[in-house]
Amino acid sequence: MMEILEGSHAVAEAVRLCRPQVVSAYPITPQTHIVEALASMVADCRLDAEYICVESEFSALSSCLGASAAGSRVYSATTSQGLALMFEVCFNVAGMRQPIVMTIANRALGAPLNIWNDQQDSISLRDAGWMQCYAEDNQEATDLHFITYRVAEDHNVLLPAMVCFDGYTLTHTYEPVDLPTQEEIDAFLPPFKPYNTLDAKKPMSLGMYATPDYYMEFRYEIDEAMKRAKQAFAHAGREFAGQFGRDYSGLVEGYRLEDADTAFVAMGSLCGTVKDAIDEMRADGMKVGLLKIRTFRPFPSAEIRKALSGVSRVAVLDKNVSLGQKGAVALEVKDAVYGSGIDVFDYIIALGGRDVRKSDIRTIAGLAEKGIGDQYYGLRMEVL
Amino acid sequence: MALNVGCAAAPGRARDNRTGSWRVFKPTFRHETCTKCGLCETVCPEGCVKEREDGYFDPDYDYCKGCGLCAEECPADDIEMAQEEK
Amino acid sequence: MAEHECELFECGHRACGGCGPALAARLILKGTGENTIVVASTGCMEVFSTPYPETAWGVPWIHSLFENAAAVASGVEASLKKQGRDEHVVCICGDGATFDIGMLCISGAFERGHDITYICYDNEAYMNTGIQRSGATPYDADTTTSPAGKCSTGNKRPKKDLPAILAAHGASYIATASIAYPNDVVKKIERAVNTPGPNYIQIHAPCATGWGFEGAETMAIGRLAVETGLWVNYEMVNGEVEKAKKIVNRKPVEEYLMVQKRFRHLFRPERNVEEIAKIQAIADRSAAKFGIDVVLKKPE
Amino acid sequence: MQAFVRFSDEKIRLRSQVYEPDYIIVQDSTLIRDVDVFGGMKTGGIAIVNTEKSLHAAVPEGVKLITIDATGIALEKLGVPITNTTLIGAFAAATGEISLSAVEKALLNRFPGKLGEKNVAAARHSYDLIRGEA
Repeated sequence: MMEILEGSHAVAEAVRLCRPQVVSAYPITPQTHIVEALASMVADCRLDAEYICVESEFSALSSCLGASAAGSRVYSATTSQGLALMFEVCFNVAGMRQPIVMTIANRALGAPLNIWNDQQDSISLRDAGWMQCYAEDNQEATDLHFITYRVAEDHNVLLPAMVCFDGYTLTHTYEPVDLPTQEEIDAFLPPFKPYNTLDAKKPMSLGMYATPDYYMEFRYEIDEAMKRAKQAFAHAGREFAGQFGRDYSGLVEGYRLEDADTAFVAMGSLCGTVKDAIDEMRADGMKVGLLKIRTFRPFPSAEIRKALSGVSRVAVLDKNVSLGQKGAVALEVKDAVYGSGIDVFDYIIALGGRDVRKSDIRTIAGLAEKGIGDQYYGLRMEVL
Repeated sequence: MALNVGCAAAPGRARDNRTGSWRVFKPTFRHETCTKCGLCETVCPEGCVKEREDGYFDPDYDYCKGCGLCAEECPADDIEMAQEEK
Repeated sequence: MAEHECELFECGHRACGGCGPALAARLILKGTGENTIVVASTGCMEVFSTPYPETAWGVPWIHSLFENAAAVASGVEASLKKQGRDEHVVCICGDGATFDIGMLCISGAFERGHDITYICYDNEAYMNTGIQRSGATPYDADTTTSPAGKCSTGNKRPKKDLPAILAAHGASYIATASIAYPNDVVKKIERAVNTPGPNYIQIHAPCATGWGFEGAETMAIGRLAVETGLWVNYEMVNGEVEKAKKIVNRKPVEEYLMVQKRFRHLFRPERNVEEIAKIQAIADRSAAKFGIDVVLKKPE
Repeated sequence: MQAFVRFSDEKIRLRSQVYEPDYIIVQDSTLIRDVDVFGGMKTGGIAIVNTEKSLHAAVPEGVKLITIDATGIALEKLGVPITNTTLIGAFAAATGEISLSAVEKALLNRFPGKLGEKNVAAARHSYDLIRGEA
């Protein structure tokens, strides 16, 4: 049913439809509306789950780990500092192969303290062993929860997943969202079947330690599972498209890339603005297009190389920066197209909620054409 | 899969590690003054002291580390520690 | 139950000979029985009992991190509740994980009232990393981070009163125990797992390696701690001390201190009368607080 | 505090702030002194300002200025000086972009029960007031 909902509430409804049995989260701006909505659903018996009102994000994810290991489908949500506080648990959840789904309402990391959007928080956790997908709008943010639960719980994958959507830009924006019915989601997402679980009838030790004789092999196994997640994503996306008509089977998605000279690469809500800018530039005869990366982990290198094969240059819009280097997305895109002769220019953009307009995208296209890149875009030189 | 997903394992394999090889001093349960009180079984950190059918106790030398706690605690002074001959 | 006594915590673990915590693990599982899920913190016990793939645990066991056992247990308990399952959820953690780094998670779990039993095996320092002081290290103990030296008599602060902190959280059952009194440990564990809500047991578990004595002396050292009043075995129900183990003719603390390397500096090069008196005062205060003294008249 | 709304029958992809608004609603007229609230407005635009006094603000050429005592109406109809729903009624009347019935439906959806009815009354009152003046 099509409804006009705040992004956070749309995500909360999606989570409800996934029937998590344990929800554990800690409030933090701009994620709070999601967990408030879930808490009130539990209070109103609209969601049959245990809601653990924890004392920190660290305990939120720790208790999710315990609940998942004991055999429940679990959910959490956080952002920014909260995600940073979970850092240690994030690695642990992935290493213990618990298929937890967690929403990230992307927000900048301090200092300086800033509650607005960029993607530094989740990007900083890129090596933790979590799948990461980025939503362009609230429909996608909603749908990706159904898909990631399926992929995460697939016994060929068994990895946790972050569904990332931009703080405020999406979390606090009301827009139409088509919400599936419970019957439809029950048909798409089967009940959780744990792999190794805590059960007195069948005792197992989970989370043992591994000596140098075993550790590397375990990390290799996680890496392989992450690679298998690519097919699982594509497969679940195709089935979802068959059932609901919205297609997320591509780990990347091209927009007007045919015959494009300059391709933008972006993740998340910025893609919408870029698409509008591209339409205007195309009307002016400029050959520009967009490659949207939906899953940053697993990273779709081959898909990116293929999608960008015809372009002369790539302008990556990074809402993050690996300080002392470049933006993380640009570095990985460079790796993906290495040897192709395509120029990859990086633009650090929109940190801490700095607004991006269509005219900015046009300016960046111009810079890329002149070969000017690998820089911050939109710095206020007057305050430096 | 050869490796168990998530570094998990079923019980039983700890016994693969025969800690008896650590032993320097070996306890001998003499069964002379023994009152079959079972304290040796209770206090063994290895859990390797077992009751026999006749009610006396014996250590499992595959696992006994030779700490001597049983000998020290034995109220009947019936357990003797002596350097292991290897 | 007898046939499971060895099976639940197996031979073949890698603890030092005469290990107090290893004995504690055996006693704990005797108390909980097999219908139990253990949540462990990082620490000595975790490391000596679970090198992949050799687990010593015959009950379901999970380890996540150093400081989050209480939070993981909260999740396990919530999940069991949702599924209508009845296993006991028991945390087994060292004093570093409990007194120091895990306090946030413990406070949260106790305040939320999860039905878990949290057991701290207290060997009074970080043994796994090589004997560094924790909030459970006693006054004047020599550890690698509270070394005795020319200008130091060892650890500068007395042991944190964790039972009181958790009593303030509203825990319905709290007990202290010592591996030197094995039946008492088992009884208290049984009572804790059968008492609803978050409960806490702190087990004194002497560490031969960390404290500096022979492994054969583990029980004897544990007994001396109790007999000198430096460790008191008591139970608290709803915040009130219900029962404390009485001590007949309490021994001077020196008898406990002088047999451990961690207190050797109090006796060499000469007896440090002043510091020993301070430790005696700690024992005396504790004895008075819990009313444990029974003085029998010596025959004339 | 600024908030932006875009509405269209087509899918809206643009996520930037609105720099050239067709319409602007000013909830607190004291802002006009310090902030260029009418910046970016063009001919044909409408500015709706909440004020109980008559206002002589310098709006850009071709921009129509409408004032309404939304605080007074909100106090009367809702009992609290929260003016959002009152100003939506005024917006519907002044611009004709959305119908009063759509506003009423949305308000009843957002605030079920008695509160919804009070808000509908506030929106309808301002709607009628602006329509009467138009």
